[in-house]
Amino acid sequence: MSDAVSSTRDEKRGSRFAPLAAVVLIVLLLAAIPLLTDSPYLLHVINLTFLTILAAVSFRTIIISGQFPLGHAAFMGIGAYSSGMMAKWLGWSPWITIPLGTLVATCVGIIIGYPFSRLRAVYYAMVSLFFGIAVVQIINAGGVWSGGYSGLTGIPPLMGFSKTPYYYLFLIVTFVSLLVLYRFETCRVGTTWKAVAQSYLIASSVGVNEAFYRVYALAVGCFFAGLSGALYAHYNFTIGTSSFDFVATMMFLMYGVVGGMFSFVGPILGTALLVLAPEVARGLKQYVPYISAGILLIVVYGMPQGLIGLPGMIKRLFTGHRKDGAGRAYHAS
Amino acid sequence: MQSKRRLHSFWFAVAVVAVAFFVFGSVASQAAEPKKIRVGLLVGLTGWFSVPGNIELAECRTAAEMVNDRGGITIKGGKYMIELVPEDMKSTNEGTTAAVNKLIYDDKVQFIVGPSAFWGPASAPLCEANKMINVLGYCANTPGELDKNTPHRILAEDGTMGHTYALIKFIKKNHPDVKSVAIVNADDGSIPYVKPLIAKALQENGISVAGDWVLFANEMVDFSPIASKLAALKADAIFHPNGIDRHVGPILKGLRELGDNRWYFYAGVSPCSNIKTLAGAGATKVVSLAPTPGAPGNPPQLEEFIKRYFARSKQGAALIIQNSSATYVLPQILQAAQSLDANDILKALPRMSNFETLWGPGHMGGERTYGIKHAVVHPLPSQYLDDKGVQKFGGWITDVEVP
Amino acid sequence: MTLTLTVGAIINTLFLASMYILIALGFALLFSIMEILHVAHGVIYMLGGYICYSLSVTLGINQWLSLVLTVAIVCCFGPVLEKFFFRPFFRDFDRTLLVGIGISTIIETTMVLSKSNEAQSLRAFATGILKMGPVSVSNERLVTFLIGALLLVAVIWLIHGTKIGLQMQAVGQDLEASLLQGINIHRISALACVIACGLAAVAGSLLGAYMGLGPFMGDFVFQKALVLVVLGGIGSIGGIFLAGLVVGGIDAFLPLFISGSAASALAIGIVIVVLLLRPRGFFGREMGF
Amino acid sequence: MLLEVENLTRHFGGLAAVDGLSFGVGEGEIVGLIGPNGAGKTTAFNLITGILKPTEGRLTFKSQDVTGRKPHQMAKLGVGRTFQLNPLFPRFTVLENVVASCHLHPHSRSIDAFFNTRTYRRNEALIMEQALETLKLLRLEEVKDELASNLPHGYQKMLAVARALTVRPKLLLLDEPTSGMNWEETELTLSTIERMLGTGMSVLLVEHNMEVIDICDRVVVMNFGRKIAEGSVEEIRNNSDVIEAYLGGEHAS
Repeated sequence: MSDAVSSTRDEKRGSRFAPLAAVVLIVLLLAAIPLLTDSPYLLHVINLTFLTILAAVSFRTIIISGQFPLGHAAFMGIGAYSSGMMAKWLGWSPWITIPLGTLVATCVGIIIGYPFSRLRAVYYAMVSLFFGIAVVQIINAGGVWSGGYSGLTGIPPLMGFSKTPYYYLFLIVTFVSLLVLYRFETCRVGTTWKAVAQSYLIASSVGVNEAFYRVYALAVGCFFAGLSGALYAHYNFTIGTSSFDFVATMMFLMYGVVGGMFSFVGPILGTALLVLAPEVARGLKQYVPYISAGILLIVVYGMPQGLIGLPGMIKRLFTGHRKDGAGRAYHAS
Repeated sequence: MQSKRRLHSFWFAVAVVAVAFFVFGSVASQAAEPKKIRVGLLVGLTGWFSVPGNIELAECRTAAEMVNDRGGITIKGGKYMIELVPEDMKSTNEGTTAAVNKLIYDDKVQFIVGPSAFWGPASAPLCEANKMINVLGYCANTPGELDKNTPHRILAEDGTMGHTYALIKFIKKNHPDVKSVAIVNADDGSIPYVKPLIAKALQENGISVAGDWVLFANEMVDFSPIASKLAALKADAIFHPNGIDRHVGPILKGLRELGDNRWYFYAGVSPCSNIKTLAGAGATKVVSLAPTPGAPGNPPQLEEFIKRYFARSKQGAALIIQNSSATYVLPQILQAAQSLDANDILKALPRMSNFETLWGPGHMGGERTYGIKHAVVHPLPSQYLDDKGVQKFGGWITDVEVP
Repeated sequence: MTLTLTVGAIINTLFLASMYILIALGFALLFSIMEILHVAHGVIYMLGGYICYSLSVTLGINQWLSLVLTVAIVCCFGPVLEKFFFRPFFRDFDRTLLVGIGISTIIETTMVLSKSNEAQSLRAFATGILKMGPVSVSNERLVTFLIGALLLVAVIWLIHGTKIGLQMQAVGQDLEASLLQGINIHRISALACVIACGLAAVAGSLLGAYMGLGPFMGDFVFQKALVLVVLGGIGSIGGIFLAGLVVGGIDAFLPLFISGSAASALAIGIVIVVLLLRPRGFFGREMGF
Repeated sequence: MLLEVENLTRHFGGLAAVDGLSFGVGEGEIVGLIGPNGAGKTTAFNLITGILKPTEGRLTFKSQDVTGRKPHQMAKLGVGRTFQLNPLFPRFTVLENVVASCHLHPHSRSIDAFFNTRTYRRNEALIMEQALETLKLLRLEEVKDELASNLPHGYQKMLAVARALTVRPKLLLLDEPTSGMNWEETELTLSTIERMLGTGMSVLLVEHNMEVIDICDRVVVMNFGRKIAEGSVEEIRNNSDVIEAYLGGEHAS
């Protein structure tokens, strides 16, 4: 998890316009896709990818503050369920319930954040993992209101059944959210998070209220996780706890590590790959899990820095000399 | 930290695996042919429901193959074959929605069979929005699974209620002395909806419910508390409306351990042999609605289906005839309606009677239970373990009615 | 709440507690020694159950013998686990975690594909019912409980009574210091893996006979182990015993009063409350300020 | 007195790591806190900076009671410190270490930081200026782009001091600032510390090698968590208990 904390030089290197141009280009290309394709299914898959990217990047945001939120998917679930249930049972418009759901997720994050901010590193990870599992079990016990094991169904759609409007909504929401998260990471707030992550003792010795900054990061992460969950609920019309459980969080971690945890772009790449690969391989039916697991093991064993580090790694393979991956060693505080 | 050599061999291994997968992928995907009815199939091939899911996949292939080997179906003089398009619904609601999207928008299927068990509601919105006929293999009576708002759904196989009605008939016929039952069930989402229906059905047949329902969490691992609660209830027998063998077995075991020796009526289709495996010596006096191969009165199509299925599957394979039954019934319905158009079929549906199902002659019912007459009603077999734990055939329940 | 119910529930508590602790101990050992979140623990438990099944039912070997063989076989996984999955990522929490995920996904999927009937179970290790006044308990559960208790005593003796055990504790408390002391960290870790796998195998076989087998039978194991470790205080072996009794008691008594999944929700709620009051669990180590 | 420590006590389980420690640090004074290994010096530091809560006793800083304050609150009051182990942010460059440490002076609200307002930009520019200045002061400017963890030990200690200075401390606590330094590094550090005194800063420094003590105005000697002697360097040098303690201590360690 310490991989996420890297010297901010990575962002500063090179001209500032090349990346900017690339981003603009990519967004324009994405915006053009619905005009090029006539397959609603493709749009559906990309829509899900957008939401997953949002959640995965928010997961990394918490990690750079030195916390390892192994229960993160639960907050996506809290957002999804609270928004879905409000819309279904109170009959409110999704346009109102989605912000409310996001809010609920954030508040829960803050409430559990404070007591647990006293825990360090892996201890935090374990407790947070447990909390994730707990949330899932409690939702499962929700009976009629949450639909229990059968999941929550009949959630009012946000805007009809056509995929295209959702596509543009999600494109915009994801893009803006990513900008926000990127800004958080690169401005002083992010620097402070990284400082707290590396040594909470030193950070507090220079006047950083480290508990506050941990909860701060957690709140930001939970906000976007909740948002992604809430949107998901009203796009999918039906949700179940199985997609917010511990395995789902593991997925976020996978996306991050496969893409490269030390870079902001890493989780985005990883998500794109690991969400799309199984869809492409659908023909393999019951053998699909092998694909994801295979990719995961390949990256974990073969690429210390994930896909982002791939070019450098290949260069090192040929030139011979190899330098150590950014912070492979794990520090307890 | 791996050396360069290790990396090379490692990448080689990777390449081999990758190639293997893509070869497999090309084998796994089949191409379409003319004059075929593309029927999408939603089964959980991965996730926690994947073992039953894979069994169902094999079963459904068998059913489709049977229909095709008999020359397919004839509609307005034209001959049609069934082509199954299975998609994995990952044993989750989301997986189901994703798979339905794939089936409708990418595979361009004409009908959808499934999903199994309690994912029924998940496929409803998209199917309804696209006027896609969706044939269910099971119905647990959760809202949105089958009601007035889902006019494009057909329940081809009895759900919780169908089984319950049938089992009550069985009790009246074979155990007239049973006047009260204690009810145990998994606490899935359906309880609040089936509770009144089951209570009504029992009380119409002069059977009273002892105490409150004994509910257990789905993920429960140790059933002894449940067993002791059941044992404490004064009733002539135990009634289990909707469950799987992995629930029935341990509960039975716990009951017998407490010296409780009452009959256990289980309104499910898991065979007694499975229950015996799980409950060991405790497996006595339990009734299930599973078919018994080679039993007297088995319709020939059922016999043929079972024979074909066991021929293609591993030793000791289990039978879950739900989506496969739906796969078999759908063509019969199409033939009866003499049309592939959704509206014609829906118009013809209420009038259909005496069409063929795997279990014998079937007709439509269920307007009181589901609020819509889209439930296929058909005879059900029964089997039981006697007080020595010997498996016996319990006879066919021919007069099943789903009001 | 009659006497029968109460006594039954108490017996049940002991039974569950011994099983839960048996499951959680290996998990906790790996965590406190190597700081590894051993997600594959449940899968190893599942493999234990199935290996014992294929030995005793498929090959028809005497069940007790096959239990011993199973433990022997599964213990061999330990060093493999340590050398190929944990050592390459020494003290790298998230990569060991992901390797665990990958491995368990592959194994579980393979099991699913090899099964054509979910209902499989070992024969009971003991038959018959022991009746004492109002209470009746099956010998199977008694035997399971006894074996569990015996093993726990053995492991505790190993950890607290032997040199190797003391070395384990040392590594768990201060890695650098113990390296300076010349303790062979890899040997210790491998041993811990062996113990963890062995315990998982025993639990898998015993519970496989009691509750039946299934490719996903390991999931609840992982969850229970996690709850016990978190509740007992991460890094404290002793805390696990208390936590085991508490959780076992909750699981044995709550369903008697509360019906359905509300019981499991309340159980988890209790643990959450405890954690919010004592984030470090019962006997958690002092850390930070 | 700038800092007053009265009867400071901290128990770990049974044993008392610090036991009834009392002393004071005046304005512009250098006080040495010495003693053999395990005498409880670092624990005393952690108690003063709020990392540990004292079991008993009272802390007064700038004549207000600061017992049981959190570390970041102590820093706000103007107590800077260095750490003996892991003295810096390992994955930041030297410059980033100092910049990231400039949290209080000036402090920009995160809303400003997020929207990159004029105040924020001004603050950041100021911080960069200060940071480079401090690095120059400690002769670290030529390594400012090195990863901190790659620095030689002596430089790391320097950087730790630089980092501690960013809180504009009234009182600076240095935990073995010269351990692992070669001679000229030590020289430099000592001279720097002396230069700081010009700015009216007080220093409390932990040492267990007697050489460095010469710059101290007053020395407090601890052993087994208790104060065994206090006085000028000379007095301490020929205090029998101290010599005894040191010999014992050396034997022990």
